[in-house]
Amino acid sequence: MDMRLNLPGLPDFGFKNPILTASGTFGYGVEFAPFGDLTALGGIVVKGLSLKPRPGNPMPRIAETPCGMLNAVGLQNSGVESFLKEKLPKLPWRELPVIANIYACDPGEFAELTSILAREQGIAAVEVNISCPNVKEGGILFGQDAAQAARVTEAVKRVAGDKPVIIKLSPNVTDIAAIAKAVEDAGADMISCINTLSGMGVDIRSRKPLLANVIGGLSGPAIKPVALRCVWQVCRAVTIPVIGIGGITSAEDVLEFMLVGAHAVQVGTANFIRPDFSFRLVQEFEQLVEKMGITDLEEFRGSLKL
Amino acid sequence: MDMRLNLPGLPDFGFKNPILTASGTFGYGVEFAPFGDLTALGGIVVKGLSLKPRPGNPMPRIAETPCGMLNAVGLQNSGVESFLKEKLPKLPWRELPVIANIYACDPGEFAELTSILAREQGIAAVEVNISCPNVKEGGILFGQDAAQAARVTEAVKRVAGDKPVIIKLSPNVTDIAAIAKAVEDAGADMISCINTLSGMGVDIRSRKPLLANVIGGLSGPAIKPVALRCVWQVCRAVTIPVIGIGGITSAEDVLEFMLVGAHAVQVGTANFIRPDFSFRLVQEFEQLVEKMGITDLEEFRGSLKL
Amino acid sequence: MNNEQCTTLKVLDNVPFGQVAGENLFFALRLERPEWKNWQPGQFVMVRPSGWAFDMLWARPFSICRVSPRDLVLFFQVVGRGTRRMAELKSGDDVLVWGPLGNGFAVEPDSPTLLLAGGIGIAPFVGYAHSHPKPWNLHMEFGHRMPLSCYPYESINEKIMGDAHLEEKPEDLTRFIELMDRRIAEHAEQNGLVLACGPTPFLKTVQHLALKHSARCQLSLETRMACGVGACLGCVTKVADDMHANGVAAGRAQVCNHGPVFWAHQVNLSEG
Amino acid sequence: MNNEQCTTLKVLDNVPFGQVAGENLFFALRLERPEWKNWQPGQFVMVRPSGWAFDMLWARPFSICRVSPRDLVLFFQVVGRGTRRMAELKSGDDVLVWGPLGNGFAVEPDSPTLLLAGGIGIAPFVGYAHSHPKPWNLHMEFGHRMPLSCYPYESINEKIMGDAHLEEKPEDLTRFIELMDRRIAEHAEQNGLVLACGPTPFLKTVQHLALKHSARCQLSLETRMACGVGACLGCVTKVADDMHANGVAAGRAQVCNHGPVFWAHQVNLSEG
Ligand SMILES: Cc1cc2nc3c(=O)[nH]c(=O)nc-3n(C[C@H](O)[C@H](O)[C@H](O)COP(=O)(O)OP(=O)(O)OC[C@H]3O[C@@H](n4cnc5c(N)ncnc54)[C@H](O)[C@@H]3O)c2cc1C
Ligand SMILES: Cc1cc2nc3c(=O)[nH]c(=O)nc-3n(C[C@H](O)[C@H](O)[C@H](O)COP(=O)(O)OP(=O)(O)OC[C@H]3O[C@@H](n4cnc5c(N)ncnc54)[C@H](O)[C@@H]3O)c2cc1C
Ligand SMILES: Cc1cc2nc3c(=O)[nH]c(=O)nc-3n(C[C@H](O)[C@H](O)[C@H](O)COP(=O)(O)O)c2cc1C
Ligand SMILES: Cc1cc2nc3c(=O)[nH]c(=O)nc-3n(C[C@H](O)[C@H](O)[C@H](O)COP(=O)(O)O)c2cc1C
Ligand code: FES
Ligand code: FES
Repeated sequence: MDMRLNLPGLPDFGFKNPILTASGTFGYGVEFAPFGDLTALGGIVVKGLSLKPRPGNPMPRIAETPCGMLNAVGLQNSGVESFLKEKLPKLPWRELPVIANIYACDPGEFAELTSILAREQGIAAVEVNISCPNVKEGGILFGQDAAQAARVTEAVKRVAGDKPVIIKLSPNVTDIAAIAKAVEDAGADMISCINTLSGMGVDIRSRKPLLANVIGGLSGPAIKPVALRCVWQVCRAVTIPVIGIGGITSAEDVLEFMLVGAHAVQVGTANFIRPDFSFRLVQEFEQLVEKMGITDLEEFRGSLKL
Repeated sequence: MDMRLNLPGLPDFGFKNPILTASGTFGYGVEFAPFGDLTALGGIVVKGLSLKPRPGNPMPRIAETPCGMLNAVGLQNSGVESFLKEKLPKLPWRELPVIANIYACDPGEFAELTSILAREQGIAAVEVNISCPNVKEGGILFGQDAAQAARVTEAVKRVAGDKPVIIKLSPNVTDIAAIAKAVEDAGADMISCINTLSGMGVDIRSRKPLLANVIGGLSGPAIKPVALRCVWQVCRAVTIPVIGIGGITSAEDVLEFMLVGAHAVQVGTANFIRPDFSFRLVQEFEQLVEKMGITDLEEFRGSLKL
Repeated sequence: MNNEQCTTLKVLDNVPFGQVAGENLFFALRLERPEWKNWQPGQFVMVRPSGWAFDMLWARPFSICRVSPRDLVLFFQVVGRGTRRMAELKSGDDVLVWGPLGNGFAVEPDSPTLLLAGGIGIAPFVGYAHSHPKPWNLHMEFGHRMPLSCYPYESINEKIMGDAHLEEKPEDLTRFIELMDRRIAEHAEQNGLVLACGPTPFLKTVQHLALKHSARCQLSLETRMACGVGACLGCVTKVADDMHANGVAAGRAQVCNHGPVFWAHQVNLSEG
Repeated sequence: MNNEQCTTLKVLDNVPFGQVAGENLFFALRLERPEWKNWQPGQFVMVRPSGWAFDMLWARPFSICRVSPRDLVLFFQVVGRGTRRMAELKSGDDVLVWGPLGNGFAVEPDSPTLLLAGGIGIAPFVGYAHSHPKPWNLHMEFGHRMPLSCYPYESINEKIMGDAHLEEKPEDLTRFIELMDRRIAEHAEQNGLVLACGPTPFLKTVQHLALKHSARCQLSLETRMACGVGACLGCVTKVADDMHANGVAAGRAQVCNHGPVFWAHQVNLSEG
């Protein structure tokens, strides 16, 4: 069966199946090549890239939580140029969309990153992580303010050329639909959501936080109900395609996100359950779709009965 | 060991131990009397009360999620008067604090409820659930707007007499510390947090939401990292006592919330794991405190090393 | 309520019944006898195997199938994640159980009593048939979709009269409903009792027929449950106004402590 | 990297070693032999018992203790939730394993090689001692706090020279450190190798001594791991600048794929 979905507004772009891997959980893809065929995936979103190399946060950076995990890895990476030179050539980018996830601390830097990536044949699209503080304006996260989110979107779109721009939303907001609407109006081609929930853990014996950064991002099955709710609210607010993310660990989960309106999904933390997780999921998804007698994913998508 | 903590600003009020039961998860207390000694608990917060009887939401109302659950019970209750006449007399209110949790759709109604409860000897304090839409002003939740949250707090405080007023915060906001500060400034005596996270579930076979109400509240161990983060942020923002709620399932969890600054906690969803859960937790907590050699809970509270 | 308890019981054995496409989906789970003083058929227990991690928080409700001086027997069908894991229980495993919960079926020794069971809804009738003082006054009609060997039918059939009806084609269902219609009418004429347990569509049919014939009828309801003790309000059903006096709030009653057995004219099964 | 695999292996047996206060806290977990082409002592595997629910998402990293034509042996200590559940593994259970991962210890057959093990850090040295072509060039010093019967010490001691040092009082530790100081100095003089595995404070001591004597020294690091394959960046350690060429980003290298074995002068153990 054809797993390809039309992406409204993006006639020249598509995923051969709706299962992508999420930024920060699949390295640069190459780490997982020993465990499966990368080209079987719907797409790969690489670890967040910044303009200059960044050391990320101090250790410890990760902790397990009930049905989830916390991370405060921060944006450790050797910079966009190093990625393009060292990592991208090793990826089968002719055969599957490689999406660059980018991170910056002001709209200008976002634009600079995007214009570098816009020139690259191997990059299929740019995903903008707006869960970062605007250092120039008091440190509130771009993703927590509709006007700021829109400004970043505009800045990126202006220089993205023909690369679709995906804005990745944070769930740590009062009204996610309002932010979605703002970035759509500002020209975003797609929305992906959700990024991690803001969370924390402590060790009562050492009396220290589990993460050196104190606060980190919660991900994994624990957050799936929040992610589904966000995706549903966003899908009702916008007409551009939405990529669902958050706690996906089964083929059923993929269909759940599609049922509330997602065009595709990204698998994050589940890649840590086993390194062949996403490869197996692609197969299980095809089997489930067949078993359930779904003949048209387009028809299934968004068909939730209220 | 004495488990009693001083509550700043409330010299005449206290819990004999820091373990209370959360609203909506412990009925009116009486349902759990066959499974343990109610007077061993630090306190009981009863199911949300409204002025008039309310039917609550249609069925289905609950669904299990990974390490958590969703509920959209709504405020089914037979009204405050019926509670005072039928249920309260059955509770050992002379021996432990019975806290009335209240719910309304405008500040006037909140005040009316409070003035009824303020007259009752059996009520130790009033906990105000502000996770409800302000029907008169476009339906945004009181708990999602600092100004509105403050208005409700003021309205309730004005008529609460000598009953401490606890404002229960929602985590579904961009900046919980700002709301906490607003309700403290408006006169709240304590803060409890968190209420449930906004979430959703669907059934891919029937293509229907798992809850008739579509959106519900996520609770249980899954949300503990979010709850800890919120409690920590709130404790740093205010000086009034804070009651931590969210995903507590062990004595370690209780100490985690105290480590980030909570004066007490409420146990919610865990009461469904087994009906004697909270009774056992009180015992386990005493044992753990002893085993860890903590001799002064007051010193332990808020002693997180950054 | 004073003999409600929450105790850990050892599994004595967990015996598969019948097979469906080579798979075991039905089990008689035998547990140590809890220290209950008394119980009634139609009551249930909440069950949570001690080995369950917190990824699945809730216990699961099961009708009390039988209680002997030595054991407590539950009978369950694998339908989802929880029951799938319960199928792996082995003798010696620990299971947390609280109950007996809710109200049982009416027992009127001298009234002709009709037992209507749909599928796994047969479970409480095992205990009903075995504890009834005058089993010759009982009659059962059992509708089922899986092979008869999947159900504890024999152990009832050895005590009381009755028939089993396999539902394969749509006509089978029509015929079964017609039969129930006649049987309910007969029992209504003799002022007998009609007791039903099974899936909600089945209960709706029985309710409709019972009201039509003005039969005295009780239904055992099934809803998702979290606490089992009336606290979470997750298991409610709409009820008639005359139940309100009973401490029931605002038109909805908890199935766990106001039921699971209700008089047919008192519940409204339209929701859920 | 082509013999990295992710496979489900059956448990052959899970044998407790020694006892601590009547409890079994140390286990030799024997698994079916995976179809690996080759492996090196010091490499590790990620282990996730198939029975684990999603309440615990991560696999756990364990050094390869030994590999024979028939089996893969891991040796573990119970320290938390995951290892506590692993203690319950029984023969026939399924365990998901991926590896061999990371870099092993250097093997220089003709260099005098000092093995320094702290507690459970002894595990990789079992395979090292058994696969080394000239074991008479090896010498081990083993510091431990639990009874010696808790560790696979015998199986090393039968192959190579060495001593075990129980640490009960603070003086014991001082004496052990003095001994390591001498041994490291001796090996440095002969341009030998020093290999260490154990808890981080132990590694810091060894690193300090090795740098003092300019010994060629490798340390096997332990950090929390989620993926084990270099993707999550959760397991990093600070490293010296000369490693950057190696594809290491911004001063921090993943312990799982750039380690777990590092040259002592290349890592900075100040964090975590
Ligand atoms: C009072 C009472 C007595 C019962 N007695 C028996 C019995 O004797 N034997 C038996 O096999 N089953 C009985 N059930 C049903 C049994 O509780 C459910 O089959 C079980 O909880 C399903 O758990 P699961 O995790 O396998 O399914 P889940 O994965 O939780 O759900 C699978 C499907 O079953 C539905 N479901 C879940 N819980 C219930 C529930 N409580 N009632 C109805 N549907 C549900 C879900 O909506 C879903 O469609 C009884 C239920 C009640 C309320
Ligand atoms: C490369 C490598 C090889 C290892 N080899 C062995 C071995 O052969 N035998 C053995 O018994 N153990 C070994 N370990 C340590 C082992 O992985 C941890 O003890 C285990 O993951 C703890 O899991 P848990 O769920 O029981 O503990 P948790 O409940 O997760 O944690 C308990 C305590 O252990 C700490 N901890 C958790 N994970 C690690 C970790 N990966 N490294 C260090 N501390 C940790 C936690 O911070 C906490 O203080 C190795 C670790 C690494 C990184
Ligand atoms: C270890 C880790 C690192 C992450 N790094 C990034 C990142 O660099 N950029 C980004 O946009 N999201 C990052 N994320 C968020 C994920 O892409 C994803 O949005 C989130 O984990 C929710 O999905 P999940 O529940 O499937 O993991 C990271 C998540 C994890 C767990
Ligand atoms: C079934 C259910 C009903 C609830 N009803 C109320 C309520 O009436 N009023 C209220 O303030 N909170 C209510 N809550 C929220 C809890 O009191 C608590 O804040 C939340 O569940 C988080 O704690 P937990 O993770 O320990 O369950 C309810 C929660 C559940 C699960
Ligand atoms: S199951 Fe909780 S009220 Fe019935
Ligand atoms: S464990 Fe994930 S990068 Fe090392």
